[in-house]
Amino acid sequence: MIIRVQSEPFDLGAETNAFADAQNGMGAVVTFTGIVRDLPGEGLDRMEIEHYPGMTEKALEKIAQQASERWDLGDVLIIHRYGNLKADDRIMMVATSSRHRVHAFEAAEFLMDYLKSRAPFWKKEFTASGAEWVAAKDADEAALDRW
Amino acid sequence: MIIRVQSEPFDLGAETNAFADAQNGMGAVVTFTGIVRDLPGEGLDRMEIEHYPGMTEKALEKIAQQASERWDLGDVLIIHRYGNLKADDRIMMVATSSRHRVHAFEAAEFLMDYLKSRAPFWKKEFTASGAEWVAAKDADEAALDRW
Amino acid sequence: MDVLYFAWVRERIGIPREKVETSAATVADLVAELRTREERYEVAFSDLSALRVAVDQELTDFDASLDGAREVAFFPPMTGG
Amino acid sequence: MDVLYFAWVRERIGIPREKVETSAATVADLVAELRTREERYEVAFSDLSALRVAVDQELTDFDASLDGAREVAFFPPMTGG
Repeated sequence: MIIRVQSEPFDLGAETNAFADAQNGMGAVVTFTGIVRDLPGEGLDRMEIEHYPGMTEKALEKIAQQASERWDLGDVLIIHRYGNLKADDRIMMVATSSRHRVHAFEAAEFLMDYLKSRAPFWKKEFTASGAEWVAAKDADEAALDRW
Repeated sequence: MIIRVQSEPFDLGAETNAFADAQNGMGAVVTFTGIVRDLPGEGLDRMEIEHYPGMTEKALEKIAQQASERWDLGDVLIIHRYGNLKADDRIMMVATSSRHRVHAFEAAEFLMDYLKSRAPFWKKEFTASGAEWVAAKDADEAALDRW
Repeated sequence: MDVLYFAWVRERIGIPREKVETSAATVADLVAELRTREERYEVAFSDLSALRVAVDQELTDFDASLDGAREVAFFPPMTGG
Repeated sequence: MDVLYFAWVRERIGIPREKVETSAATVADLVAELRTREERYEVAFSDLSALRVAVDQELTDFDASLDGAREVAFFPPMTGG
């Protein structure tokens, strides 16, 4: 179980290769990557991600632990950035490995659903005309009902 | 839509980075990677993957096309190897990008489910005591009912 | 007790954290105390349905006990991922 | 018409492909013709539920028409991914 909360960029390809190399006979690896989207119109100057140091790591560990108990997983990786990001920057990734593709997929979706609504990160978008906190989506909260 | 059927190894990390770099504002990228599993006991000497040149490419394009019609996708990538592989070699990968994480996940699962049972690949496992064709799993056929 | 604020809660209150002397039994009691302090607290806590709370870095509810709590944090719904 | 065999069907019949002169109307008719040829065909086609068929590189059923078909392929259920 690898959890990293960092301001530095991460190399998606290198992380994916390293995770797959270490999967140790699991057969199936799923990754999800979240990328900063530009804004229509005037465009995004930057995105700032605030987090709650200490709680963030605990929340992510708890989510990863729950996934590991619920599915037959080889390993779980979560990397999430905070601080300043630009459009097209990679915000975060999760990776799961399993003997069964369905487990790897479901666990990755579970991690994402919980991470969206239960890990203490907040996004703020800066444009030429000001800054705005990204609002949580009802759909993200509703997604938790699936599990 | 990128479909590659090849005997050469592919670099999962480089492919994942290139796909994510080209995702063009989609926000969500999902990958699945299939890896050769070793066999318990005497171990796997090698796996040989046979395919049906011509039909394979058509079948994969059709599957990718169906996914693109069904979900709101930025792009789809499928790479599948044939020929000789060893334990821990990467057999294949799919990648999807979308504005919505649920679309990226579902499309990747759909691609995998169809690819498992509808793309003309056959695996043969070689061990010290002989060779055996891998049997199709009822569960893989049943997985198609979901879509 | 350390009280922490994040995102727009932090911006409205104007500070990221402070020490608060309180005998509040629950989170809701603490909120009631803070609201009486100054306009900026009243504004930040005006709609509790728009807020989330963590006690000692665990998400919880506004009726949670503060017995033994060392750290309480208020923030809007999270938007990670 | 080109007839192709893959995986253990190829191994049982002993060749990967052959030209077949036939006036079979359907895949099932073609299979019936092939089965009468030699023991190895009889063995390969003994359990059709274990086989899949493609006509001109499209998966289809054993009752599919061969009208205009140029290529028919027989193989076991696929195991890609």
